[in-house]
Amino acid sequence: MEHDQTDARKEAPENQGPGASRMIVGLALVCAVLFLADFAYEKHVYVPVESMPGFYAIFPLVTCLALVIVARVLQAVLRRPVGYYAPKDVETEAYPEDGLNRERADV
Amino acid sequence: MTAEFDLPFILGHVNYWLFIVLMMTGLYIVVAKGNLVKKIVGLNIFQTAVFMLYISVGKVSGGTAPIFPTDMNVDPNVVYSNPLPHVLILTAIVVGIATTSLGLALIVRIREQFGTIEEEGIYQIERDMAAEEYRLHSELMSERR
Amino acid sequence: MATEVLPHTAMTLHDHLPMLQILVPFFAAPLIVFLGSRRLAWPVAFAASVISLVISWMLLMQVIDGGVITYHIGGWEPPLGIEYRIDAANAFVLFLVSAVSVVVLPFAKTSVADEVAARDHTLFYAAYLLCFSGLMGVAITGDAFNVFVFLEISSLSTYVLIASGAARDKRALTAAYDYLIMGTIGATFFVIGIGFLYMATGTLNMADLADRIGTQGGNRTVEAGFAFILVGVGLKLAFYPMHLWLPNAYTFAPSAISAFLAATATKVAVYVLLRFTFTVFSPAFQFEVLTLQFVIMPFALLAMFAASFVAVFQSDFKRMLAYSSIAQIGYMLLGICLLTETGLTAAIVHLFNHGITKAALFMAVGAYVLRNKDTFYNDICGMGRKMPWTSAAVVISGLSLIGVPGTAGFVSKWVLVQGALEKGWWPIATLVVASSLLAVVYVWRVIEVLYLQPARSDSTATEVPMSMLVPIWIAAIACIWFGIDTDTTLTAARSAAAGLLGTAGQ
Amino acid sequence: MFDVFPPVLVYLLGAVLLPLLPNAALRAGLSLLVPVIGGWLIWTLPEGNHAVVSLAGLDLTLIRNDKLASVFALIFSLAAFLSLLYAWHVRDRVQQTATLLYAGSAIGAVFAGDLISLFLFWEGTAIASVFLIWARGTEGAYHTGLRYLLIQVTSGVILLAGAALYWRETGSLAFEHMTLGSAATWLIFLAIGIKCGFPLLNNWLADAYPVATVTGTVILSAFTTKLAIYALARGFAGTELLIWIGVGMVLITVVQAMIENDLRRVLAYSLNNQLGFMVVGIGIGTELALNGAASHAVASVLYKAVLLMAVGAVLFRTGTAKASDLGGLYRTMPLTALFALVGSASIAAMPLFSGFVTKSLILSAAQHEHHYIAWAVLLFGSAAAVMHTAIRIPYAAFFGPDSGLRPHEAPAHMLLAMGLTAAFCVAIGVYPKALYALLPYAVDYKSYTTYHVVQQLQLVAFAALVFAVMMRAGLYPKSERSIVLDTDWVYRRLLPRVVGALSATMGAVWALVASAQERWLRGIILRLYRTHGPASRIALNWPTGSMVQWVAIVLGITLIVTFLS
Repeated sequence: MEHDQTDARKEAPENQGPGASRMIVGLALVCAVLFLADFAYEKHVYVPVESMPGFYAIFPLVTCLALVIVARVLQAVLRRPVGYYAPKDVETEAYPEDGLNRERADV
Repeated sequence: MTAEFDLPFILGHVNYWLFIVLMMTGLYIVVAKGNLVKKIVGLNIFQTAVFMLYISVGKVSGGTAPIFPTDMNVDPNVVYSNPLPHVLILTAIVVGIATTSLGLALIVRIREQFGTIEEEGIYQIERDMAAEEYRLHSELMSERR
Repeated sequence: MATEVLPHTAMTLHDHLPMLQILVPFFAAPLIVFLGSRRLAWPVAFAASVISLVISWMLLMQVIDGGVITYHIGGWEPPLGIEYRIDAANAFVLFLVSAVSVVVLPFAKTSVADEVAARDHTLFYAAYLLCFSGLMGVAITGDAFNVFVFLEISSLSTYVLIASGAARDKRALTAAYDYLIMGTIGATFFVIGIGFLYMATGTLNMADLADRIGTQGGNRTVEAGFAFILVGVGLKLAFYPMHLWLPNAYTFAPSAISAFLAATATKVAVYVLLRFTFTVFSPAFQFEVLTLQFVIMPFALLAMFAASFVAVFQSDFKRMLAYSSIAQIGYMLLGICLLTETGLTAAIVHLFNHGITKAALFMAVGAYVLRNKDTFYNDICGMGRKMPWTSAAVVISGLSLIGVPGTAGFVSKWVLVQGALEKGWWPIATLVVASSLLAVVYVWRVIEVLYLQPARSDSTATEVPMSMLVPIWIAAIACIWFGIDTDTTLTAARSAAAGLLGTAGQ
Repeated sequence: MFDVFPPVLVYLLGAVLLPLLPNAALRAGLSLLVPVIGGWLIWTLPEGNHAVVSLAGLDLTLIRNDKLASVFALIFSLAAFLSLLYAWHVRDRVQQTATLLYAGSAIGAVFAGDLISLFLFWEGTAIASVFLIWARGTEGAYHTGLRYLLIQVTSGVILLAGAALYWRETGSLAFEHMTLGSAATWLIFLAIGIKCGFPLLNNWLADAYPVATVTGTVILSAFTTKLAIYALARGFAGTELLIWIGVGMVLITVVQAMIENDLRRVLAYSLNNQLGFMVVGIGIGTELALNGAASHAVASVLYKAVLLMAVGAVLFRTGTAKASDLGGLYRTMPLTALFALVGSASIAAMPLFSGFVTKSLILSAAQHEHHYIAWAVLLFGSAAAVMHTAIRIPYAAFFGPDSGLRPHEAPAHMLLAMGLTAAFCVAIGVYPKALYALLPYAVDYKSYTTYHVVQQLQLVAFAALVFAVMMRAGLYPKSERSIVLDTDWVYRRLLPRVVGALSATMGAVWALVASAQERWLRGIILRLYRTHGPASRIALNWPTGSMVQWVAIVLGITLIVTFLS
């Protein structure tokens, strides 16, 4: 199977600017603060598991990590070239120009 | 009603047997003959069978022609045949003649157009026309797709 | 009592309406021939149709509440004399036939000028009027043998009308010839059946026949008569598998004639079948019930599917419509076979609704023929843009043919399904719906050809003149009108069904 | 004729008038006026049953107005107005008319008091909406539209069959709450399920929505599925099965949304995902849960609209909506990016945005009723939505690695439409009472508790953290120029293949038969082919003789049957 990798490359780690690292650090700080906030007030829980400190932090962390892994595996399985359903498929056609209004801004 | 095959029953219904034989003959000709004129002839025989059926039904044993005496004094002892079926069949005969003439006229036109009055030949020509139309059609449609 | 027979005293012109209904078109036909003028032929025919329509409307209004008009020809009392007997059922048919004629004739003027050689026009319209009056006669008469006579009047002129399509395609001649052979055999079978009835009862008047058969019960002669009449009429109404004459006849006849015949001729034959199965014989007879349910119904179901399948595969619009007609006749027969008031109502309503739907479609075919010479799908592709009004009418009446809610076709199918459910015949109701899906396919093919495919590059087609568009649209709008205003048709059909089943006023 | 003026008539009249107007601006103006008048009519519509008409002996209730119906009708009117404003530039009469008919049918269906009128409008939405797909005008779009239409019309046919059975069982056609059990109710359930995107019945959604025109997708996203949600809430509230179906909807669409490349398809999956939340709410069936489902439907219409509008604007300016081809557009489309962020915040259920005050109703209801598994899955769905939609869409289109594209900002009318929609998202989040007042039941719920705010912030922040870290590490599924299979593969690839293989086998058998010169068998097959096949023109020109034979056969059968009795 052939895949056009050229444009995926722009998402590669080395192509992301230095801002990305700083953003992640900032985000991690926010997360830490929010995690600690859990100890600062009283919860009124319905589900016992909610009373666990930082449940709403750990739960998405774990499940999202798992999801990313599952998604990567499934992507490898379900991915097909664009022309898979060709020729009578919209994926192989460009959007008709008369329905668009392409204008380039010069910066 | 006895369904046994006794002679009086068979002889007593002889008009029906004749009617059935004639009718079947006529239908057979329509089915079996390829010549258009012969088919019309078969149709005529078929219709004639029906005329005979009607007329024989109107006959009353020992009855005379259903004509009133001029003085209108009808003798109650005289038996008359039933005139109504005859009248009906007069109409049917007229219809039959009209059908025959129209059929023959059509055959004349068919002969002019197709050059034959044999069913086989005509259907061959029609089949060719249909095949040609079909070919033209499918070519054009596939070109378009 | 609603079925009271009005005393017969024909004193005024108004009392002679039943006779005039037939005589006006019947005498207009020779008038056209004697005038011999090509210009006058059409106006005379149209005037006669309009007068017929007015008369049939007046008659319908008199009997719609379940009344009966009897008219004695020449003052001879029935059962000896010939009687015209009008109740809701045949008044409905009379109105349908004359209305279709009034709508089709303006259309025919341009269409016929295009498809039939000019020197034949006077005779063409004369034959048309004969056919018209024959159909009216079949519907109006109360005498069994008279039905045969009128049937033959209409049939003979129909053969001529179909053959007049020879100017466009010579196969019209063989189509007419085949129809002549088949039609004559059918009519002769019908006469044989009547002969048997006459032998058994000694009368030809339908009401009288019904009386006597009812009192003396069925015997072999009556049963044979029934079988012959059923098959004879079945041939006329293109009852599957005796439909083989129909596709060619409708395909090669001039378009106006296809429209007129599809909307009226088979419908009148259905009416004759109704009249004989329900008035002359009655469903009280076991043999009739058996025959309807074990012979007619399987064939009707077969027609709904087999003919629809053939229609799906057709590549000629006109021929596709012919096959669809055969399938639709299956619905009407199915309604009759239910032997209930709802079933009969469905059959009669479908008779009317399908009549207007097919009239619209065949007239649209005529419009395409006028502009494209032929109606193969490759001839009419892209016409959605070139002939927008005609094509829009095709879409509307196509929806009605499918039976989409809001159109006339839906009403009759709905009532038919209701009728089947009332009897608890589940599978039948399912089959009706399933066969409608086939209609979706063949109608969709046409719509796809008309709208989603580009026109041929050499196509110069333009919209047809108003004189053709207006009749097409009258029929198309009628499809919508009677889909929304369901009361008019349903009331008339219910009253006709009640009259036929003898349950009026109960 | 009617005791009240049915709002659907305004749309129908508009749809009739609109094509007659010669001027495009006039048409667009009229199309904007219609939802305004329609909305006002709905607002002033008295409660209860109105406009009862008789069709073929059945009484149809065109209007059954209560709070459940009116809240959906109102959001439909609003959505129609906003998306038509967004579509101001569209000059195509077909799209404009189809939009009015589509919105009108959806509103008509919401007010339908009986199953037959529901069916009529149900099919109305199907038929009107397909033109928005076909309007793209490419062959691929045509085929997608056909698939979409087939499935939608099938849903209607199933509904009609269910209605007929229901009428037979109960003698009533009223569309009221029903209990699963009989064939009738299962059929109706199935029909709604197709439109609602139940698992395995949802393949049409992601197949068709991204194919429509720039404006068409925005319009499509608002009506069909939310109509199905309304029908479920009306007919099957409290059906326990729905909880598991909803859970399935959340789970089955999550991965697809993560790895899909076409951003409009991502949003279609995400829409389907959010529908799962509403279906769970309906399955729970308490007042709180139903309020949650209805309010989340309202919020979802709005935030999904603003996201699709933003992606649509990108498509409009760049000609693509593929994640692999986009990125960094915030430089030249700052306002569009801002509005997309508002939509993202809403779907992520950030405090002060609409999702926060609606989603929590459903989650709380699941907790109250002790449906812990459902609750956990919904919580997971919320976190996943943060990743696959709320962050991925802005990242891929506007903020991620630069694609080099420098398109102009979206046109003014699009910005206005997006701005208004975004404003509604914020307004609902800031002042939820206004929305709560419209809900079917009285609301006694406080969204803004410390606990709730903190937990939601935690959820969003940690999900975002996972996204950022994974993306930085190159572990997040990459956006590539490829497609991702879904269950529509079965009928788009498998079935044609199977049929192809079958016909090839048949062909081989045929060749075998032909070469064996088995003349009689060949004759039968030939005749079968000819009677129904495309060449039947040839075969069906029967000679008169065989026609007469048929007549004789039928006469024989008739005589035998007649005599046998």
